[in-house]
Amino acid sequence: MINHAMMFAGLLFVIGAVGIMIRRNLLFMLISVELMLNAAGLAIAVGGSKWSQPDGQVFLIMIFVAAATGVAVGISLLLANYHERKNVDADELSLMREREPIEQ
Amino acid sequence: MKLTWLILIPTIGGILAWIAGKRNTLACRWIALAAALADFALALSLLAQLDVSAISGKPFVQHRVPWVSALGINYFVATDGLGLLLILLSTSIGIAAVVASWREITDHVAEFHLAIMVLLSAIIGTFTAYNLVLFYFFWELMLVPMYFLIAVWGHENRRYAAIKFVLFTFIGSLFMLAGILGIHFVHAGTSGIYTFDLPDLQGTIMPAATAMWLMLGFFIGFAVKIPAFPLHTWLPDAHTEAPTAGSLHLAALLLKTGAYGLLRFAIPLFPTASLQISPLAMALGVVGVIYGAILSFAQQDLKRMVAYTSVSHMGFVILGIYAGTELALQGAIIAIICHAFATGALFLIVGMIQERTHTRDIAHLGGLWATAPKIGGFTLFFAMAALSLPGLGNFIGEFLILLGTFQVSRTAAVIASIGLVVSAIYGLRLIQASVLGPNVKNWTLSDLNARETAVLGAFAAILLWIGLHPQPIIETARTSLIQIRQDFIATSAPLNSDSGRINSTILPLNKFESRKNTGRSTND
Amino acid sequence: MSIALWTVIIVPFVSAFVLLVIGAYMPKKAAGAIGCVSVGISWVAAMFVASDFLREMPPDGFRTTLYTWMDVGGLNPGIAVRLDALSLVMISVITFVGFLIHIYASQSMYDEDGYSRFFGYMNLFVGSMLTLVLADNLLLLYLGWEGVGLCSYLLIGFWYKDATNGRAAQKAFIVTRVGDTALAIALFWLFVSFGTLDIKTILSAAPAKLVAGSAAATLLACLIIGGAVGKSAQIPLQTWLPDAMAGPTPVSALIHAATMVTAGVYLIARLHTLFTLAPPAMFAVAVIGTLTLFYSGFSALVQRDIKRVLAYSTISQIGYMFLALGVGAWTAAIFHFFTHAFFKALLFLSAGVAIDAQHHEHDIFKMGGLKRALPIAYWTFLIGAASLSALPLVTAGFYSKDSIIWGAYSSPLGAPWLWVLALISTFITAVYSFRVVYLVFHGEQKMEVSKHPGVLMNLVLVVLAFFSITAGFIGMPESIFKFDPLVRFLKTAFNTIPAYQNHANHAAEVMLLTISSALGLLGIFTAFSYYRHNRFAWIVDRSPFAKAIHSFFFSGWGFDWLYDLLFVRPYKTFAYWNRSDAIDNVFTGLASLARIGNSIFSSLQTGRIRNYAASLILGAAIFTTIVILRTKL
Amino acid sequence: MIGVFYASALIGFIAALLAITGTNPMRALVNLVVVFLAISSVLWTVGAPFTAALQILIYAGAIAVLFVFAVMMLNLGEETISREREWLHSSVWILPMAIAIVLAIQFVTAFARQGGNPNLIGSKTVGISMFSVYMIAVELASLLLVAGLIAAFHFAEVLRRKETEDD
Repeated sequence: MINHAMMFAGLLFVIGAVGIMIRRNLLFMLISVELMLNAAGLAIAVGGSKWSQPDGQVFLIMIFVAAATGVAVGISLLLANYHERKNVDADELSLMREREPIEQ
Repeated sequence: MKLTWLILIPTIGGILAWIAGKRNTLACRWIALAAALADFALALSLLAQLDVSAISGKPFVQHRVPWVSALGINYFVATDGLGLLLILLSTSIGIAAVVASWREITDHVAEFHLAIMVLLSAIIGTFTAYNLVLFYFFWELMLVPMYFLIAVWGHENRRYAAIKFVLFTFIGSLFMLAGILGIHFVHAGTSGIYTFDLPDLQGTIMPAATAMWLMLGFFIGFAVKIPAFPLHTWLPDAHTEAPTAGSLHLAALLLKTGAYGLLRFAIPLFPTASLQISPLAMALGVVGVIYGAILSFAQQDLKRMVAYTSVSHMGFVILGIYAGTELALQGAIIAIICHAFATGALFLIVGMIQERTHTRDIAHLGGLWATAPKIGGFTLFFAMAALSLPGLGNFIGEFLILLGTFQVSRTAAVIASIGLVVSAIYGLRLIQASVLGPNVKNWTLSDLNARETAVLGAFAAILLWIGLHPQPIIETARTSLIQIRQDFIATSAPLNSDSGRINSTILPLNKFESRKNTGRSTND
Repeated sequence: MSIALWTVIIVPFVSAFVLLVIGAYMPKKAAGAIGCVSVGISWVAAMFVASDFLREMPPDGFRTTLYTWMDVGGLNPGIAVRLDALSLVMISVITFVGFLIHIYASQSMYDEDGYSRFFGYMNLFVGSMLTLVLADNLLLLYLGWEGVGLCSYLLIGFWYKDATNGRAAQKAFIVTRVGDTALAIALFWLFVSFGTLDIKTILSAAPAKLVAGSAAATLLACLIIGGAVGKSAQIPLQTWLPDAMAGPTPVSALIHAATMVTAGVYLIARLHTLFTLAPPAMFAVAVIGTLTLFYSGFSALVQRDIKRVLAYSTISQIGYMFLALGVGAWTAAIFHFFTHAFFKALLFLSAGVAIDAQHHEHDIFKMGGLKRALPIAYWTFLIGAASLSALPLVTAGFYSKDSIIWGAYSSPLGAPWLWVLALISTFITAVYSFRVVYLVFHGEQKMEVSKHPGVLMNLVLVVLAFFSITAGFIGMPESIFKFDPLVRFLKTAFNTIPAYQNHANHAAEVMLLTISSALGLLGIFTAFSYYRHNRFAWIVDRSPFAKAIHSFFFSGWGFDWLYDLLFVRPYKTFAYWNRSDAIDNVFTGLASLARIGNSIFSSLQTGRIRNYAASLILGAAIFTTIVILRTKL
Repeated sequence: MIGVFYASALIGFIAALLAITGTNPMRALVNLVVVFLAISSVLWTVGAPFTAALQILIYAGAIAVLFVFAVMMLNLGEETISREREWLHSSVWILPMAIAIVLAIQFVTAFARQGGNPNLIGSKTVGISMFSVYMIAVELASLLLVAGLIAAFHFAEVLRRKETEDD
């Protein structure tokens, strides 16, 4: 049963990763991130359960905290960006692109 | 201590000139000139200490202060006859560099003088360092001011040239650094003593393959700087784009540090490996002689033309160093010194022409003799020196190199002799293209002023003096070169004769000559 | 004597230095005076030296050292001179003819720009030439050797504003440099073999160290020949001399006729012991000489430029000297040098007068009828031409040339075809020299005379004409009148002379003399009959074959074309093709490789967070794959 | 128990797929909440009732509500749905899917060997662990939350100021 729980966590993680890779909408990306975080937390908690240690759950709680913070900041950034650009397209945010070849 | 002052004076002078130059450029120039002159005087005073009759080529003056003792890194400067000659050369070129840029450099004058004086310090440091780490420090220190000289005060394509110069020499010296560390650890492994001091490292016992790899590290580092044939391509760009004083320093001094490094480090530290590589090195030298000359002939840019002659001349130097006979080594030293003055002077002249005409393209030049006979005369003189006309110093150098090479390898000497013909071809084209021929653009130039005439006249006098009486130089360098030669041959097969064959087995002679070798007398 | 000898050499050098450095600030008269007087002093000193030498007659010559040039690794040449019969004759001719030509030039060049520069170069030349012939070691000889080459270059290109002159000068320098390089290699070889470059030591040690006839000896001698043919404009390095006529006429007279071009002859004579050890090389010298005199005789026949005719005739006459050297007739070669110096200088100088008089026209077909306007030039040119054509008994050329032909005939090293060709060339020589006489001085006057020679110039012509006649009288053949002090004196300088048969057969000698005289006279007659009405041109115009031959000879037998094709063009093509240095492509290739890498990897930097996430996850996938595979294995 | 586990895992898996492929943000959010609930259920079945409860409280409660507010404020309408469909072009997801399948296979095969049985760990044990061993971590987590709060306030403040400037 532990192995199947771990598989479930792994599959959820992969689905979240796919979500990040395929979506352009910042909201969906944020959803995917949450999914991945949660999947990772689940895996940790399952591990704790197997070894009958409380640490797994402690860290799941830590991940909750991190996820909550992430969502709070992420959504406020999302809104700020929406306010600025009137869209939620992640591809628009490409300032990190290499613009032209380096000077000779 | 004198040596330390010798290294410090240009830097101190440079800093003073820099401070003064913020307010008054003329004061800046005079301070720099005074520092250069003082340094030259100090070097001359060292000359008095040299004992030319000494048997050993050990340093006659040295100064050693522990620095990082645990690793064997010491501040260890010393010099012998060979080093002293190059110090004298450096300081005199230092004077000429300040004088040559008197009118050419008009912006950032203070920084310019700081750069050339620091460069001079670094070069003198390179010529005196007896600790490998110290040597490496000075060696790399040369790059910094030179980079700025090219990149800031250079001509049209200066940034490209500066980066190319730094990349080439820096990558080359990384190989050398690997060699330095290698011999340090090999020596530590065999003797348990961690040292970078040259005298201690000499005679380190190591497997032949290790010695070969380490020697190649040094060889590549120096070959880039000299530059040897396939690694020469940074030189035309750097020379062409550098300001006149930069070209002068490059041609007259920086290239010489490579040759000096071979003589001071590569050969004494790894005599056997050097001997093994000598046929290849001589071949590179010979190819460089001819290749540089052919390229020089085809150039359209006067300065580039002169730059390629350096490749040709330094090919002779490599040939002489690796031929390893006393004649060839002496020839290499004289060639080094005379190349500095002859090619240096040609760079000065090109600079003067460019200053007056604002072009270096030979299609636009020609016929300058009509209005500027002094430029014409000096161009003629130094071009003749460059094509090694007897009576001028370069001839002595190249003749001795070829003669010494002939004792070792006839083929190499004969092929290198073709260099005499091709050098005539580029030399005459240089003269014809610049000062002779029809005056197509109707140039009316102001002829050389007293300052320029003095510098070029001094250079000409030195070349004439060396050409007619090279003995003082030969004697100054003699003991050091004998030492190097002993290192070179100590590990190899017995000597055939006193006149100095290294090893006849690795460099076969022409067959029909073998009879005469047995009956050869050494000296009458 | 030592001081006088050093005076001979050093005065021209000092004067050259003074003229080149501060000559531009001097009045013209002073510059000219310094130039002439210095060579005059040199000549006077040479005469003192000669009288001393003749009085003492030191058996080994007279040697004096100024200082040791260098002393390194067994090489210790001195700045030292050695005087013997050979060098004494050479310096006498050089200083005397040099002095006369300087005087001539001081007047003829007076209107030119760069007057002091001219005399500076000329004095430098005289000094270098004297160094060459007096040097006691080969390195100093090489210094003089290259020094005269330099002066030749400078003086051919004296009128530097014309690019053609520059080209001719460069050609002269480079072609001779090829020969010089061969000589330099010979020097290396000699040093390695003998451990010294001292000429005397080498010559005395040579028989012991070199096996006679061995490949080494032959190759060594051939390298020396390489140097000699370069300087003396013999086949195959003769092409520079006709072009060298671009220089001022006194230069052509002094350097490219009387002195410098005979340096090769001097060199072979000086090192004759090495040549006697290498019979194939000796024979090669004779063959080169014969071919060259034949070749250049035909080329001279068809030239239009008066100076080119004389240039080819110089090549031809040096060919005679080479022939003499090749058959071991050392003294005959030097004797011919001696007489040739006078009559060839005379021919050039009087031709110079004619050229000046005709608005610097060089084409002999555009000149004509100058006999009346320039009587002195005419008569002196006639004497020179007669001497060149070896007019029997009354000219110097007759005696020297016949001693060569007699040498070729009687020497054990000679061959019949050598002296037969030499005899035929006598005929050709007479034809081309009198062709010039008729075309330039006879016939009708085509241009008015623009300039008459000065008094000094005429004086020089007369003096040279006098010597062109009388110089031969001190080398009379035995069969006519036994008076040959010069030849006997010269013999003291040569330690190996092949066994001649010339004491044996007076009848044969007389016969040869007669044949050559007859051929010479026939040649003069031929020239007279053809060129009086220019029948030759008439033939050439009508026969395509004759026209082809004519242009073939005119171009110097196509040597220039051949060398251009074989050497110049490939060299230039390669050099220009490789102008930007193919090697650099390797390094710029490395640089552009880095640049391509940059563009590849920077294109990955899209700025899209999806792509970054994808690459992150891809990396994770790869990493986990590796981990899984490793744990399974 | 096992039945509950597998049922909730299946539901969570399907809901997660729907959540990331959906085009309507609101529906996706609902699916996300379903996933959270499923995870909570799984947590409960593997013996972590305390965190299961927290999962529902924090995720399904607080975070989902945050998302809902965000969607409301973004004011996404029908055109968003069509645009989302457009963005989900096959060229976009082929490579990610390939990577994902590789990862998924790896996870499945890797975890297949991890046998073992779940053990119940009550809230007491977790609480003791949290406030003894992980005391500092908890404090840091709280600091993180404060930081997140401040950041969110900051952005909101920026937005507010901008709005007033725009007015």
